[in-house]
Amino acid sequence: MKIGVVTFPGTLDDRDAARAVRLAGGEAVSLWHADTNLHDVDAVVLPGGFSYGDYLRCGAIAAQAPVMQTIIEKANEGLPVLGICNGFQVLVESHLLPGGLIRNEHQHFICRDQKLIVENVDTAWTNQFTLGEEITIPLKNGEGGYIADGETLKRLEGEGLITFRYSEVNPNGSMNNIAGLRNARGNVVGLMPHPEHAVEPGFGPDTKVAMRSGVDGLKFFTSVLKSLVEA
Amino acid sequence: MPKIIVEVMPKADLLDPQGKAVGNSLKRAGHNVSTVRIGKRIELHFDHTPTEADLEAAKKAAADFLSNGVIEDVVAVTVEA
Amino acid sequence: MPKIIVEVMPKADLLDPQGKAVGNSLKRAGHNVSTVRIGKRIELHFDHTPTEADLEAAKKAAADFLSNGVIEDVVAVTVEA
Amino acid sequence: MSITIDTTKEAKATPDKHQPWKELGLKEDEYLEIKSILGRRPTSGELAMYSVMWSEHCSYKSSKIYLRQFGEKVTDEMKKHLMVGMGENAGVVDIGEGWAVTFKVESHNHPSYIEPFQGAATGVGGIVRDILSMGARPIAVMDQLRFGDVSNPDTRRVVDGVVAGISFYGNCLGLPNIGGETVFDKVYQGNPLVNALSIGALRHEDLHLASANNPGDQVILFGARTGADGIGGVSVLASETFDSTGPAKRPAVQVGDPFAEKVLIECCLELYAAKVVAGIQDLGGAGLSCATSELASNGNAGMRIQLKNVLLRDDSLTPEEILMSESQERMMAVVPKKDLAAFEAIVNKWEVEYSVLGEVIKEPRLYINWGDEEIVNVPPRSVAHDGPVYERPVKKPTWITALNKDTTANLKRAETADELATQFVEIVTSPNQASKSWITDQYDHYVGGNTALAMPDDSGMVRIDEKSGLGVALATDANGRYGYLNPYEGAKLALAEAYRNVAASGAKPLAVTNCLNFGSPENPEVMWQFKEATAGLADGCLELGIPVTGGNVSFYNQTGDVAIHPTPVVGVLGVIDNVARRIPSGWQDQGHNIYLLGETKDEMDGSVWAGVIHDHLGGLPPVVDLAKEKALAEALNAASEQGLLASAHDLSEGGLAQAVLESCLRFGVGARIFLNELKADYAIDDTAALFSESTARVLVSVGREDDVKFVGLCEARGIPVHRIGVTDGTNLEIQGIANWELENLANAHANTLPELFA
Ligand SMILES: Nc1ncnc2c1ncn2[C@@H]1O[C@H](COP(=O)(O)OP(=O)(O)O)[C@@H](O)[C@H]1O
Ligand SMILES: [Mg+2]
Repeated sequence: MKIGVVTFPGTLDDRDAARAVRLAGGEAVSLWHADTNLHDVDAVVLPGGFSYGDYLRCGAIAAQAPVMQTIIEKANEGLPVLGICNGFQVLVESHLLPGGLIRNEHQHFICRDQKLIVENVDTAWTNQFTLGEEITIPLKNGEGGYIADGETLKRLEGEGLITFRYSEVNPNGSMNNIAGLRNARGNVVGLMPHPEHAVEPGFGPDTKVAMRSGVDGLKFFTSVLKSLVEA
Repeated sequence: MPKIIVEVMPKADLLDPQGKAVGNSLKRAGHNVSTVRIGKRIELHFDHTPTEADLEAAKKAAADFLSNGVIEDVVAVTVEA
Repeated sequence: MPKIIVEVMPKADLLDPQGKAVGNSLKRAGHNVSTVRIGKRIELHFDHTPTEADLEAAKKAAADFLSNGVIEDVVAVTVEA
Repeated sequence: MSITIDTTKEAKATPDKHQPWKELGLKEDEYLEIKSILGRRPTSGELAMYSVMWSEHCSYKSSKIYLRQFGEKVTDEMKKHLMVGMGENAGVVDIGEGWAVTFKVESHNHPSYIEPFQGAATGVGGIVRDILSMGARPIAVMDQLRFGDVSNPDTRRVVDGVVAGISFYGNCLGLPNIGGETVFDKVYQGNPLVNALSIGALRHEDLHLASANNPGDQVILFGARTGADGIGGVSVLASETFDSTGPAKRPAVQVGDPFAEKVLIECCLELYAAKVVAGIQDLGGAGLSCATSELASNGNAGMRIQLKNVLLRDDSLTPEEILMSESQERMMAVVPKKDLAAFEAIVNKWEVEYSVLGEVIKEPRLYINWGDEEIVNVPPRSVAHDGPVYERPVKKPTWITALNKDTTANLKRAETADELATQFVEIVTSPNQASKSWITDQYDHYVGGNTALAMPDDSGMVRIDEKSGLGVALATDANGRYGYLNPYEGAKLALAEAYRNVAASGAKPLAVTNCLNFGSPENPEVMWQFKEATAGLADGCLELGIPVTGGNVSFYNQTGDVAIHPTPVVGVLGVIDNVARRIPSGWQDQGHNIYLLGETKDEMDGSVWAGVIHDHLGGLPPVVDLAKEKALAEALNAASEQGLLASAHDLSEGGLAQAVLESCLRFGVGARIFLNELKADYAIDDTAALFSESTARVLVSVGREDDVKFVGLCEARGIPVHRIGVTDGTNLEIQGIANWELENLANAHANTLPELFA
């Protein structure tokens, strides 16, 4: 299974995302922002970083990139797409997911091991989790506050599109503790925290068992591989 | 040379954490403001005096790209001498 | 209710990385802008029609606190209806 | 607007024209020296070049004679791992398996006081370009910060801006921040210190040098466009005290664009991989003046440059301003003609702008034209390397004898358990001892996926090779209070602490970098401090057998006549064959034995206890014994290789009290501590047992099954070892003194900085 990992100028976590794909058993294919060709990948990851410096609005300039035009088209046809942090912002700016992400309420960048509740397991990227499961993956952002108007929030809640919620601490002032969303079809998922930083023992968050041994993020990638096999 | 100014503000009913933080500071310093909101002033410079067409193009860019309609409003697109 | 608008821009001599990135993006999309600069539009709202004193206070805050004189200029402080 | 150009022809024709050498920071004899080198008066462009390149910041004119000893006090054994030593942009150390690393720490102190956010941000940007210019991929950053007193309102402005600037630039570059230092002290009020360190990794064959030696090679400037940023920054900001009146019309600060730098990094790495770059140099202080003259001088060659080819952001720049501009995110490459097309393809791919400025020539002469007019015609060596060297007057301060006599002997010590417990809490929650997580949480330490250790552990550690697990550890330290009491010992103490931190994490110390922050070199007493500190550091490195590979000097950190404490920041790099065996700084499991390694003496002078409890600074700093540090490091290394250590945490500021608390808080595991045997064996009281800052000590926890082996290992090596407790529960109990719920201590420790600055 080939999973594309997009690199925009200013993308930072592309190598980490590719490593996560490999550790999950997939083949990582790097996709270039200026290329409209997706090279026959079966799914796409939009990794974290500061595409185009996050200038203007996070993800806004990247959303205009040639590669995104193809991804938007294919996502609407069902291609699994995961947007992590800056990738989530790109998805929102591309209108593949609703709402917006703004400056953290406390005005600072924050990097922490974040607890999340998995609220939805019927997506291409979350089917290996159990509903209500608490997971810990790193969060690191300056503009991760999720906002949407009342109507949109109501719809997200009503249709069960909220996929992850912050647990214990709301690190950035997100409305309704929203950490991640899915689209109606379940092929597109975006979240602020970084599953690709919790995939390899020794380099993830601390756990009760051992330092830096958390690998809760791996299931995002095994989920998509599973859904592709079954598709 | 005249330029085009695009002004973008966060939507009135949405959270503006930066404005809130600045507003609180101003209040602490004794200003009697009620609310502060912080948006963007985007200056588009040209090598020539901007034409009607440039203004039309700027208005379109303001709506499609320079602002995000989900969370922001374009409050003005004007030519400034 | 009228409000006070403070407009702050990066100093002309200094790099404005944000404006540069947005300018490049607009050029790629076919706009014929030469340079883009991005600053702030800060709206100060009051519970009353701002007075002369409020405007004076806003001008002072604009210079001392709302802008950083080392890298930014206050381009206008005005009352807007 | 027309610009009047001062040409070499004009210079010959008007030999007596008055020139503003003084305003540019040159001394009269320096100006005369320039005239004699050129055989005429310099053009204004040449004057600009010489003035920045001969400034203290670029020429090291006051420090050079002392820095030499870092290259002289070395053995062949020490040089064994050194691929590139001092003098290049950064030193390069062979770490085995075909890998090398390059690392360096640099100051951006003065700019960070004027404009904290941009000053700190561009400080990170500058040091990362230094690393990049060696051919390495930058892999991590660290920051060493000194701020004024927490109660001074200006401190908040500086703290907020500096931390946000480092966070913004480093995070945006995708470089994990793996550690640093944060100290508050009123001596830094008008002179905060913002030092930034970067480390990069490269394969041996990828080493690049800043040298142009092949005639015909093209000289290319690429990256950001040149603007009016920081013009005069080098001479005005970095070399003179603030009251000097420099040319103030142009901005004195630079604005950074980390996005542009990130793209530049990827672009350069692709250029290196394509082997199209014969020489490369970053543009930092002194901009083009520095890059052209250094590249040519290093290659014993010359250059012909057309200055009109420089891509500008602002057409109104004069040729002199272009030569001096410190616009960020620029690099200069020397590219063989045959590789030009390949070079262009790569920079175009990354949408990086470039222009060919000229070419390398055989004659060792730097010719710079502005259109048809020749505005610079100089020997590059005279600009870049043969600048003035001073042997400034040195005078041992008269006040130091009295200071050293004013010991802590007569300070009142706690008499009751309650008093001790109160002091304990007061110390561990004081701004310098409290948790730094309010700062470090603003830094990304995950990016890259190779961070094996970061704050709050003793050193930062990154994996270099994903297959073998080979990695490096880095720690930096400096204690200005010790440095003030005795600069020679102070420098050694900084070295010893950084060395101990690296050893405590399981790595083997290999090499040293430093950033020497001092007052004005024109003050003989400061010069004495500098002389002592450099001697201490060089002697210490020789004793430990690890070489200095590079560093940076920052003088003029003083307000009026008052200098900062001598603050020699020392960074130690270690290597570890597999990061999987790294050691955390806190206990992870219940029921482990806690051992204190090393000897505890009653050494309270200069300590945190003296500072926090008594607001006292006097006497002599703790004795440093590097042979003992070395033995301790070797024991830790052996124990770690045998997998005997569950945790290790060095003792430093705040002594045992601080180390015990931090070890508990790392994973939230409590402990019962007993001090009686320790006190009896060393004939010390509770105060000394808890708060003495004796060196060469480490606190470790060991699983019961490894106990005998571990104690045997220490005893065989002559390392004093005391069992002082056991990990247990969720309380910290110090028998006979106090019993705290860890959660309460954790909150108090964590809340100090947010309460001050959030
Ligand atoms: N400004 C900073 N940037 C990054 N890390 C920091 C900073 N200040 C402190 N730290 C980290 O916090 C931890 C505690 O710092 P400190 O008590 O000074 O360590 P030590 O005493 O071992 O030198 C260390 O891991 C250190 O690297
Ligand atoms: Mg330590």
